[in-house]
Amino acid sequence: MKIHEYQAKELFRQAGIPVPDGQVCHQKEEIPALVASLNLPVAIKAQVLAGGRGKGGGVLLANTAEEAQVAADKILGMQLVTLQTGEEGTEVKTILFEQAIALKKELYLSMLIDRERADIVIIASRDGGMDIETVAQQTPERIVTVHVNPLLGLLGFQLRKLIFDLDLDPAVKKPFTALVKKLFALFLDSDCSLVEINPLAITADNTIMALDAKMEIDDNSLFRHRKIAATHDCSQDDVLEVAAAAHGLNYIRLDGSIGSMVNGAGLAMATMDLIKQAGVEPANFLDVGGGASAEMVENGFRILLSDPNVRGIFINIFGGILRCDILARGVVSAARKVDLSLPVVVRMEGTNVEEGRQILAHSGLNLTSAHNLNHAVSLLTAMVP
Amino acid sequence: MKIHEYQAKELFRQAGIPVPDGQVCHQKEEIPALVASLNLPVAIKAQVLAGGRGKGGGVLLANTAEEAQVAADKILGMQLVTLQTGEEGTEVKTILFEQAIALKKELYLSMLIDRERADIVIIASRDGGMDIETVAQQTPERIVTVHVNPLLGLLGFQLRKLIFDLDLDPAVKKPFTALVKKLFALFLDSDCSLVEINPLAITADNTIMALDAKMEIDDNSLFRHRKIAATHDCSQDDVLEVAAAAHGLNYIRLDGSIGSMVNGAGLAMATMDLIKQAGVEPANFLDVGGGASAEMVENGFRILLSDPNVRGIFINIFGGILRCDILARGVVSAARKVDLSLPVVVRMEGTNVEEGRQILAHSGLNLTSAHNLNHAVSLLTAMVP
Amino acid sequence: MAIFIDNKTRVLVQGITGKEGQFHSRQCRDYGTRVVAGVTPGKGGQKMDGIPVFNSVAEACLETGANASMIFVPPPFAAEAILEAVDADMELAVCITEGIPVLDMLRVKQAMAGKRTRLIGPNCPGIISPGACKIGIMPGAIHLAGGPVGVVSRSGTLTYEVVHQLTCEGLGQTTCLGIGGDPITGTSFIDCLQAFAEDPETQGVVMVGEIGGNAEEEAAAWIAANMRKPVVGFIAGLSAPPGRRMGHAGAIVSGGRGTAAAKLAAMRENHIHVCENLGNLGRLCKEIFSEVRP
Amino acid sequence: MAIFIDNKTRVLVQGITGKEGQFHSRQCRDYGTRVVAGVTPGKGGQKMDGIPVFNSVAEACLETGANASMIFVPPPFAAEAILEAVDADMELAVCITEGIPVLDMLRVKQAMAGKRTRLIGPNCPGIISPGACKIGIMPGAIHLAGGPVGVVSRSGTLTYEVVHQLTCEGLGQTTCLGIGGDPITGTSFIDCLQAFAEDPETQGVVMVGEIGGNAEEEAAAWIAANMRKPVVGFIAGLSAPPGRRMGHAGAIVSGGRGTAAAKLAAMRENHIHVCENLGNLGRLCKEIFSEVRP
Repeated sequence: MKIHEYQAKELFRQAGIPVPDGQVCHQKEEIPALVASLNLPVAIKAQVLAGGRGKGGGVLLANTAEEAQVAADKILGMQLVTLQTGEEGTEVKTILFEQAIALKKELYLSMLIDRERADIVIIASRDGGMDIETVAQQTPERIVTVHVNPLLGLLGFQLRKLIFDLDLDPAVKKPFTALVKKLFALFLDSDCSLVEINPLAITADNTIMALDAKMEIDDNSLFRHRKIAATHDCSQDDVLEVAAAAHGLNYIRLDGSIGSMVNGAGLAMATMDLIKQAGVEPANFLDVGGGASAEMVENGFRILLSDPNVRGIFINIFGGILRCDILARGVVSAARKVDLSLPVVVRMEGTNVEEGRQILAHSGLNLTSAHNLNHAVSLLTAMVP
Repeated sequence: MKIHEYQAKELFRQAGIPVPDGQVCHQKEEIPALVASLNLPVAIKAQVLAGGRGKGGGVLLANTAEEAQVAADKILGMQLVTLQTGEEGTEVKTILFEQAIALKKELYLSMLIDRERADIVIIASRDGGMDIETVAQQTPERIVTVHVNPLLGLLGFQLRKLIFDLDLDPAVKKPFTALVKKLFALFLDSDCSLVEINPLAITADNTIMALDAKMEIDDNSLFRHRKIAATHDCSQDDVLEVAAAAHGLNYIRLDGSIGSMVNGAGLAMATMDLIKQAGVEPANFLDVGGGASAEMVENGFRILLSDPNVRGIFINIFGGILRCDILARGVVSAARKVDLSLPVVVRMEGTNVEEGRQILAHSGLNLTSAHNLNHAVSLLTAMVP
Repeated sequence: MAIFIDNKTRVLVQGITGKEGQFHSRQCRDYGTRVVAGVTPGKGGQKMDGIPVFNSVAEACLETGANASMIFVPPPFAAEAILEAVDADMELAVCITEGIPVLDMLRVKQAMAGKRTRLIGPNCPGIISPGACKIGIMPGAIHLAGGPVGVVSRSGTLTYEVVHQLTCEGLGQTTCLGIGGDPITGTSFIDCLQAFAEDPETQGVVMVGEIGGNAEEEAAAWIAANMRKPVVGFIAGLSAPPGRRMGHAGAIVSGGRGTAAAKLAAMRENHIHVCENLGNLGRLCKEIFSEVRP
Repeated sequence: MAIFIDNKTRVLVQGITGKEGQFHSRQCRDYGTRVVAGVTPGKGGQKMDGIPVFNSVAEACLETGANASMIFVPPPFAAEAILEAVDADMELAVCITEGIPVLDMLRVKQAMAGKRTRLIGPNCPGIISPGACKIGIMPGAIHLAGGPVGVVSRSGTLTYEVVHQLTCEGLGQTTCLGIGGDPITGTSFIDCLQAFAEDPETQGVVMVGEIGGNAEEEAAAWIAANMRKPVVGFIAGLSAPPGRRMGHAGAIVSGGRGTAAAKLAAMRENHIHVCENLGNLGRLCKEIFSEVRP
């Protein structure tokens, strides 16, 4: 789960990690009062979960109250387009006013899970403010990485490596060390999958301060972070994805025209790939889970039908233990309930597969049984002209 | 480093581990005022570092103020003899008045370092109040052990094992679990080599309480436990051992008549064994350290000569890198300084060993060179008739 | 022969009295697995369908000689359940549980270094040596005993699909296992490939990967250097958009890493027989593995 | 041949700029050890007697190809120094430091499970393969190169005594090492015995134990089961009183465990040649090892 910059900074503040003074604003009407109360100069920053805000015009600097008012008016409510949002962009519903900081150096610092080594990797660079992947490609020698065993925690030599390799000024060592320790503790305490500070500023008076804050919390850990989970901003998620999640369905919306409903994530991905191989584009990823009950199928139908781009549906259920006659009855009943009119290809596997096919064939609905995956692909190809 | 029961209980209190209300008393004059302030019944407990106090009469129970006064008068200042003190006993300089607790069950609980497995072992038994080694011999099935990896800490199944195997009443599970967790945290935080609660009481109202407290702190860790180190009660240590420690000498007083001064602990032990094999008894263990400077030798002499039982001295220095002529000069000069009159056998090894022997032989002092260990043994045998 | 489990494996089930635990314990036993014990703290002394239940794994092992554990413990407690199996020195722990926090699994993984226990999973369907032993939630009936194919996969139902096609082609399986869809898993592709390489009955392997991480790339390099048996590879997620977690916690393309295209390329470079079209997998295996049958 | 170190071993010294570190680095180099680097954080870029100093072990390894570390870091920082050597994937770390808190060493020992690095010590004199490499504080001159005897001990100067007697009898040594006097040590008697058993040049082993723990008992049992070369055993501390720590943190008889008598009994039961009198050790070895020389 991603959280907003201002939310991450609040967690930073609680953890003792220095951040600039800031004020959050959700409503246009609040702007004048806030602007009047600010120390200048001030940065006005769009609070969206997509990266690349700056290039999209989502971050502006104001030297006067007038400039701040104009900038805030412009950003709050704008449709912000970045590399990560797609063409339509995302609406800016919150902005952050933040005191601009006089800095003499910008660093990059992040922590994330290294799945191959099963540890936590700290990545730092002298080139703060730049995209880390660009730095990694162009000047890999300017990137420092340190691997931390979660059972041992951060060790002295690891902190020293960061300090030596970043070539930090001796005056900055202490505040830098303190910040890294606190950030690491926050990473563990909040079950982060990523924290990123870019830039991490060294100020004129050798303090150190997080000017930006990106934070992702491991979804699997949210049961022990109810407070953080409650801050989740659904407004920037796809409405269908939010609706699906409410039904416990794992759904991701895509751009194509063939919806799919599958049990199991791996098979669901493979099913999307099959749709593409049939010459059409998948409209979604949808994993209804191992069980595939009639209720799940019904909810799945509702989600798929809410997407106006969907022109046909492919149900691929590998039942295994599940009986196909029961599955088929569930599909038919669900299709009737949602008043399904789109063509549906059903591929199912499990006990009593023949009876299941009979039930679909005699349902009077636009349900076609596929005998196997290749048959399903040919049916899909035929489905959308 | 061992600490007193009352000191351990103070640490328990700070860690949130329940202990009975108690008052410490160092002076006879304080007894009446303390007795007047106590809730009765009360236990009066000698604060000595040796175990087995109860059997030696160091713990008495009083139901009335008069009884308390009598018991306190008796214990404070007594020469307490236990299995661990030797025949002369140890003087009781501090007593603890402690509220007697109504209990329905006594348990045993301890934590210590398991050197073979490199972890921390928790030992518990249903038979509180008994000597754990006796229980281990007679009814080993009533002892529960749990091994805790210090990197992982106490895990749920380990706590459950204690609870199930001790067959605890469900009402006691929560306070017991809380106590074990706190005790384990205290063990780690204070660098204990041992904590022992015997008995651990389950009171009538299902609370849990440490009635006794034994705690040993790893000597190597004292640099990070200055506060605890400062509470060390030297009054119960051998005066010579205290004096030796002040000089950085590793000295342990024994009962024999031949003192020894050796560089290195293993060789010092082996040297004691040689003295015994020579038919005489070692008066001490003394490791002057690898370096063996003239100053160290001089300090060593002073310690050895302070023991009136010592009738002869065996110096066994395996110099290796050290030059024997320098060592011999150091020994001679130190012997002169301390006005040494006892016979001394010197066995040394290193460069210039012959010159060293010449220096000893011409010193005019009662210093005899041994050519090797067997020669030294025969000289020792001859030394004390 | 098979890998990791066979008809001598004695299985206990952690969380046997839960809904899932009960259901799949029965399914496994009905398949022929020796399910000798269950563990549910506080329910020691009870029985579940005649299977004795214990308060701890250690006790269950001591009393029943169990050497493998199937874990159906809810996510908040699952990491500890694995550590309990490790502490009891089990040979094998198969953790079915989905949704364990990744930091918990980091700790488990680090704590298991140098220990005897092999962990399969978590978030996996389990492992089956057809006809001998099934520890997991896969449908037993789709499998065909007797080899010659080993199957290893990061997925659940996709594995069943693969196995089903093999069985339809008359290709039996030595052992099929899902290593799990999480970022951190106990057993890797390489661990399984190595075991299959050493298993005399296994003549070829199907390896089913998906987007995310670089386990497939590492496995491909290992295969090129070490594997003499043919390997058929499949990768799910060619059409998956970057930055989105495709159901499995581990199935995500991030920072340009973990794409299906890169994995397929690595497979091709390392002489793995890549299956482009899932519908043809069974037939492709038939061709390739038929050639090598003795 | 020798065990653990030979003339190809490339040594770095952690804490090279301290008093002890400087002195013994020189001594080791003068003995012929390839001392290729030193590490002192903050002194990277300097030289100590021509030996380049680095800020970190990883950097020193990268630049100099060091594969073994000698550690002279003060007790509060020594455990981390060992972990730094482990993190840099050193083959060997020899920790001389005395006085490391035992909880620090528990953590180090647990963290080293499954890692490549072998730790010798802490609180030990080090290891020497006479004529080839010395990593430690022992006097080099008392040793005699060429074998056939291996020496392993929990002690320092007592080891020198033993080696000296061997040399006086004309018995050379393959490798001599002190595993350390602390309760927790990286390398055990058994690790060394196993290595000596596999070393073709080593014809027999002297094992020097002392009171405390049960490492000698375990080693004796291992010897009976696995060792075909003769072993001479000595135990220090027969006259030591229980409950007192005899200098070494690990040398203490507590709760009736760890007595010299029990250790000697275990040695005798397991066909180890027990030396009763330290003065006769060299002669005893001469008798026993002369018989087995090829």
